[in-house]
Amino acid sequence: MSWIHFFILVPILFSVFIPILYKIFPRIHTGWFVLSIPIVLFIYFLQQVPSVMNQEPVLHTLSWISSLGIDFSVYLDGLGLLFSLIITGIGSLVILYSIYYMSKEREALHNFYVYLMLFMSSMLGVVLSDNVIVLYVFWEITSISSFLLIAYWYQRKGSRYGAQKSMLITIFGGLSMLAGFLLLSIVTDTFSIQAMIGMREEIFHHSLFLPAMLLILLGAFTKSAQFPFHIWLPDAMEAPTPISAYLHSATMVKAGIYLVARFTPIFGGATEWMWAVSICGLVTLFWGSFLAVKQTDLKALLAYSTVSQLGMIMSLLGVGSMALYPGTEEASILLSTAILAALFHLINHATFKGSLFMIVGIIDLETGTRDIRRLGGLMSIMPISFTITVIGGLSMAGLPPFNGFLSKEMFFTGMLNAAESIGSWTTLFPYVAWLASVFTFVYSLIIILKTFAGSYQPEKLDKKPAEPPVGMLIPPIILASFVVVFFFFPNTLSYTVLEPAMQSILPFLLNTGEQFHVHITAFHGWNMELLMTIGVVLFGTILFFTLKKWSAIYDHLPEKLNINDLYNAGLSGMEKFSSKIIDLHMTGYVRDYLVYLFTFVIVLIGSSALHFQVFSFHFQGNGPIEIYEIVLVVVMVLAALYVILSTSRVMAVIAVGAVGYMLSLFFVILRAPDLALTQLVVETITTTLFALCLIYLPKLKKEISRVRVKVTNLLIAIGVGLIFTLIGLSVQGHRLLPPISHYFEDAYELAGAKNMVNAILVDFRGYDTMFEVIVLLIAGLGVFTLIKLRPTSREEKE
Amino acid sequence: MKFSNVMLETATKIIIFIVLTFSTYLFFAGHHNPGGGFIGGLVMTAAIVLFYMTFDVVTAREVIPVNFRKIGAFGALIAVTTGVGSFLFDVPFLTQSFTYVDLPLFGETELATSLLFDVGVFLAVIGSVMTIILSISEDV
Amino acid sequence: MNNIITLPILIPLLTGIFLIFFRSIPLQKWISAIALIVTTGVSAYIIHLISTHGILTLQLGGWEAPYGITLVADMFAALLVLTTAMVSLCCLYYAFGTVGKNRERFYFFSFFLFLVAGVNGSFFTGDIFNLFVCFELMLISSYVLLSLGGERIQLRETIKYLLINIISSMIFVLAIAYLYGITGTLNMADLSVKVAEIGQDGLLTTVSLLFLVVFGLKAALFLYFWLPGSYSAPPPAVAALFGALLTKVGIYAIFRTFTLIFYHQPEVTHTLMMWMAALTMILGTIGAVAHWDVKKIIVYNVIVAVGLIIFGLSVFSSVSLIGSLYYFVHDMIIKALLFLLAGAVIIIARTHKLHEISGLIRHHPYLGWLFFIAALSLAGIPPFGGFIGKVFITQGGLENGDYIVAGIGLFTSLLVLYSVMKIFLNGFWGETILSKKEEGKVKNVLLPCSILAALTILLGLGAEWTYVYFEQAVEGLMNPNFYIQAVLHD
Amino acid sequence: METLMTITAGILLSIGTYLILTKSLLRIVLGTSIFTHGVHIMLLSMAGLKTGAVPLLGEDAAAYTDPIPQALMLTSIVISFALTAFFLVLSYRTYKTFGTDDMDQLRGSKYE
Repeated sequence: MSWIHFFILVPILFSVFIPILYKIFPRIHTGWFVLSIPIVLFIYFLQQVPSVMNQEPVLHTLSWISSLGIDFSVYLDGLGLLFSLIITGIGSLVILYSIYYMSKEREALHNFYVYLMLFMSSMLGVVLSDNVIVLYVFWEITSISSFLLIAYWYQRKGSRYGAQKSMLITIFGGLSMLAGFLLLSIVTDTFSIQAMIGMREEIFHHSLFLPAMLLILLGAFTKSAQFPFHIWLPDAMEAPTPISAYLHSATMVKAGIYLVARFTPIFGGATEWMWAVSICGLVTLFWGSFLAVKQTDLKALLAYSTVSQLGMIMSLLGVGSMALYPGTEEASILLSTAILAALFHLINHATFKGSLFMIVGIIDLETGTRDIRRLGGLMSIMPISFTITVIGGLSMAGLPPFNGFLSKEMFFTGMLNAAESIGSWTTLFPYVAWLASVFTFVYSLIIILKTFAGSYQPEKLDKKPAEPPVGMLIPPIILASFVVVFFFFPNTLSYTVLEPAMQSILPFLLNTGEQFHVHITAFHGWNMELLMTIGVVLFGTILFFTLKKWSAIYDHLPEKLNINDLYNAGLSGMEKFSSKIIDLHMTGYVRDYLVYLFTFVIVLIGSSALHFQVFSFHFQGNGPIEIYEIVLVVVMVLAALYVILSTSRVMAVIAVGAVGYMLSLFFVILRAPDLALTQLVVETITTTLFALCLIYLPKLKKEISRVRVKVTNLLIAIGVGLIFTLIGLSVQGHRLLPPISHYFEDAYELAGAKNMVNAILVDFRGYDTMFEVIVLLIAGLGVFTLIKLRPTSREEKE
Repeated sequence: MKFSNVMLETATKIIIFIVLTFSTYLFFAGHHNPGGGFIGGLVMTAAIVLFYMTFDVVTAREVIPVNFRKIGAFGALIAVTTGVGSFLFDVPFLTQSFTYVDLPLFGETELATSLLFDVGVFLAVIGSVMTIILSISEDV
Repeated sequence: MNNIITLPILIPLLTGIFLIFFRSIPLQKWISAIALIVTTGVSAYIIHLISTHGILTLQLGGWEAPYGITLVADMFAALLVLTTAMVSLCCLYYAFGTVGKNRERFYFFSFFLFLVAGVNGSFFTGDIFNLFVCFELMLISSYVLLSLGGERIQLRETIKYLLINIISSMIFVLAIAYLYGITGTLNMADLSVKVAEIGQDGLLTTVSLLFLVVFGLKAALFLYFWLPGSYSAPPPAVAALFGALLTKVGIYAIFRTFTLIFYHQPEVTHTLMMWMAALTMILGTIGAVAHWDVKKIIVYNVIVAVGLIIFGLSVFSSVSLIGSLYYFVHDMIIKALLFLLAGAVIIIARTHKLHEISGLIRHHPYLGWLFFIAALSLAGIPPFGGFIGKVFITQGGLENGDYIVAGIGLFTSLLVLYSVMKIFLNGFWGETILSKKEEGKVKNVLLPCSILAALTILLGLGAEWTYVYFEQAVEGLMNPNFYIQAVLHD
Repeated sequence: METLMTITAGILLSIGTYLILTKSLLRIVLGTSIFTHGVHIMLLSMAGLKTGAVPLLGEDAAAYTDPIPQALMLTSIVISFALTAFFLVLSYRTYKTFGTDDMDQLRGSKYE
């Protein structure tokens, strides 16, 4: 166990103490204790930066289920480190923010922070695990903790709905990802990602390549809320705002991004991968930004915006993966900028979206609403919040002097490069990118202007708003200042985390020993990208001011394309359909069940017998048949048949008794005196029992059922008899080995008994007899309880 | 169920006696001839049932003041413990042994532990079947 | 000479008989609990012995196989026996508080212990006819337990359950008769040798399918229609015992016969099993999804698991078998746990209709979280017990090229999660509608449930510690010769 | 003879099955009895019939009938007897509780 294992598990270990701290120190907000954890972790991961920058990444292994190849092995490289820093960094700020956001008087803080710590550990686990199964383990725990956090206010129906939806979709993705991992492990015979990367060639040429790739992508897309799985993210906004800021914008939803980045060395360079990732990303980018514009709830707007931004990063990873396409060197360098853009935007998005979420939370707390139709004119009341929103919003819109501008420019570069060097349909990519950016610009303006500009409508608000406590503003201020700092000093990032992360995503691009050299500048001259940005601003401004005129198109979207409705209909449809199937065959009629059973026997055994042609009869060696035997059989069969027709219960019972007595006569003929005796006595006692119960059993009615039922019964009855008779006859002609019974001819010497059957019963197979006696005893006691133990009237009612 | 007929009563007394003897015979015969604990037990049950039918249940209860459930359990206990006895002799569970002893009057007689096992079966059968029959007849 | 392997059968059996003589209920409780604790200890010791000495056999009465009856304790059976002992101990403790004075006075504990004896007997027997007898011991105990109490629903469902089981038992006897007719022997090791010697021809395969029908019916493999009704009738402690043990004996029998005796025609038998397993998973899931009834949801989940375990067997590779065995043991634990928890929910809420239950977590947080863990574990969410089984069954299936069935296995586990989470989301979460006074009272719930939950966590997180034993069990299943040699050349 | 036995067994199985599929509880119980008889005859016919003497040593026969199926049957008869007794009483109780012996009316509802 290395330090890094320890630090991954620290939050989970600490969570044990949270309820205790909550109990012991009710006056201190539990968040203050929890805050120390991500800060310590953040410092730890910062300390790792120099070593990751300069050295080969290291693999630390902690054995778990080694025998099955599942070890908790941790691989700390640039990519993992980048994510770890985001997780712990944003985590610290979010927890600080939550201390003010979550009231210590009203909220069950211990639950909240336990879930949060569970999430933090598992998220770190996801980005640092090298073993795919362990990765899957952590992956599912992030889904579960997200489920718990979304439903944190579990009394609300919406919370439960959102939680269930996110769980179903992300766990579905998790399972398909697992299947993909298992396919990969079948190809490579290892669970280690690094080992798999080493076997890139084998994977590439294996028939399971495509299924494995698609399954893993399904996992990534569901987690990162890519179209059409994005529907869970807006509903996840039911969670407390710190959670939305943390899980559903900065970290968990980026697990899918991480997965795609992590597996780019394996799948990158395949055109299928590029198309799948980039097209899915672009569709999500466009659709998310388009839908964001129509939202009236600030959090929902931010949710769609997150969907859209995740799509953007995804599409960049898709395009950039072609850098690994074997062949052209120059194109590779060009395309690798897309990867850089993705990584850079990942960080930028975390900063500006985090600050925006926090401000929305503040507005929500201060005004009691998040509805932009009720908000407006808060600029003068909440100037600090306004400033932060302007910074975050404009960064999101892609304007200077904010970091969003840089990554937006790089995004355009990436798409233009793709159109140039890949060709084919990718030439359309820059257009989509530009169009989506226009909408992004529009909704960014909506956030800023509709809440803070315009007229102040105090009558529509539940509370009188004011600037929140300073502590609550600190985290968004920090994030906003990063937004500015990264614009002016982007290269503090590029040397420290971006280059090593690129190294992890595109390991084959460089010769060993080489490193990426990234230098980000704000101004590249009057190139295409800048012109596109100017176009976005112009066109976006026009759209914003004409919003009322064109927003009607949202009403004309086809109803059937509403994926949310599809999900709901699917779920209730599934229940209805299942109910129908169950009602159809689980009728509660025991006859139906017996019909299933007998039919199954007849069909299965019959078809097997026919398939193998087992029916072969040999009648040699059969004993001779005497007349009295035939008489016996005829009487027996007649007596049995009589039972079917009889309407007198006494006669029916007597007839069954007759069958039993005939049987014991049969046993005499067949040299089985013990059996004959036993059958005789048993039949007598059984008939007595029948006689005793009979007095109360009702008169036998003639069977009144439909002809169809009767015919079915008859056919089944004949089928059962036929099948067992035919198999029995075949077996008799098919005695392949002599029975073991000659041994018992020494019964006298062995067991001191001359009656072999008795010797077998009490000695050779005495164990059977012992159980048989117990069975009889249980039946006796059972009958006793049936008769004597009656439910009390209270129980009966229930 | 009461047959108030002196003739019948006397007759059944005799029949019961005969059946009891037959049952005992069957029980002991089992080792070498058809019979054994199970059949013996069932026949014995028949005798007891006959007894109950002759005298009413209350009287019969007074004459045979036993709890048949416990008899059944006792029989099962004997059957199982004869097997457990083999633990003491360090032989496999349910190992039976037999020997021949010269008894006065009977001459050379075989003594087998399997007989004890059969006694257990015998009692268990009587206890269980009687429980069944009595439970029903008391309810009816 | 290993008389010790009779103990997991004899201790419950003898105790059960003993209890008939005691009137005092507290005494009965103590004795039965001690009996099961001792059984647990002995079973653990047997596992230890097997891991050091290999398969243990006992020729009962000293009669050499194949003439007498042989008890065989291999690792596979011993693991199941140990799990049975632990699970039934938990169910027993739960029964102390929930089953009611009436049932206790009417030999409840004896029947309970007889059932355990029958189950353990089935696991350890090496004789096909004795398997039938053990089945009967287990079944008749289950009939009595099912009907014990005499409530209307109990009587009605017992009749159906009894009728269907009588038929299947008789088919079992027929199948044994045929098998004896062809091979002339009953000892399973001897059967294995003889079937290998004469070759598993069409007739033997047909007979083996008859066994598959019989065991499949007991295991609820495709032939599950009898299960939902009967398992929702008895009190929770009994339902838990049924859900955890009864179907598992059927599954065990399928494992035993199709790995030891009829393994020569896998393209027929195992393929058939695989599709039966697939249908079982699908139909079981449909049932679980369809209902808004706490009992029924859990009951249908019993069926789903059967499919997954048998799928692992039908793939028949060491990877899939490892998964299957982990899932097997896990499922015994988790089904008991779920039934017990669902029982507690029903007692507290006084209804089993999910629409009428809400917000229980407010007064019962610990119960709620236990249920949450159980639900996750059931669906195979890591790091709980089910996940190792699920991962390796799936991997085995994928390796074998059975992509569709493996996919069904994974997908149904999502719906399984959906179905049980429904109980958590609606029953435990939501507005609390009952005040403390209005709730039904439960006793003795948290301790047994906590133990079972701890076991399922341990099975997942501590899989490495148990791996040796599971590996040995799988080796035994893959190499029938180990078993044969232990029995026939002792 | 074996053939005759087997066919008899088959006929009894058929009749038993038919009875089990009817509605009346009493017919069903009787049906299981007949079904069981059929199974027992089948089991016995699996032993080589009539080829040997009664399996009592001392009969001084060269060959004996196979005693194993007989022993198995004895066990099976006893178990069937126990089951029949229980089944019968269960039916009796059910009839007294529900007032009907028609299985169609013992269906139960989905919502119990």
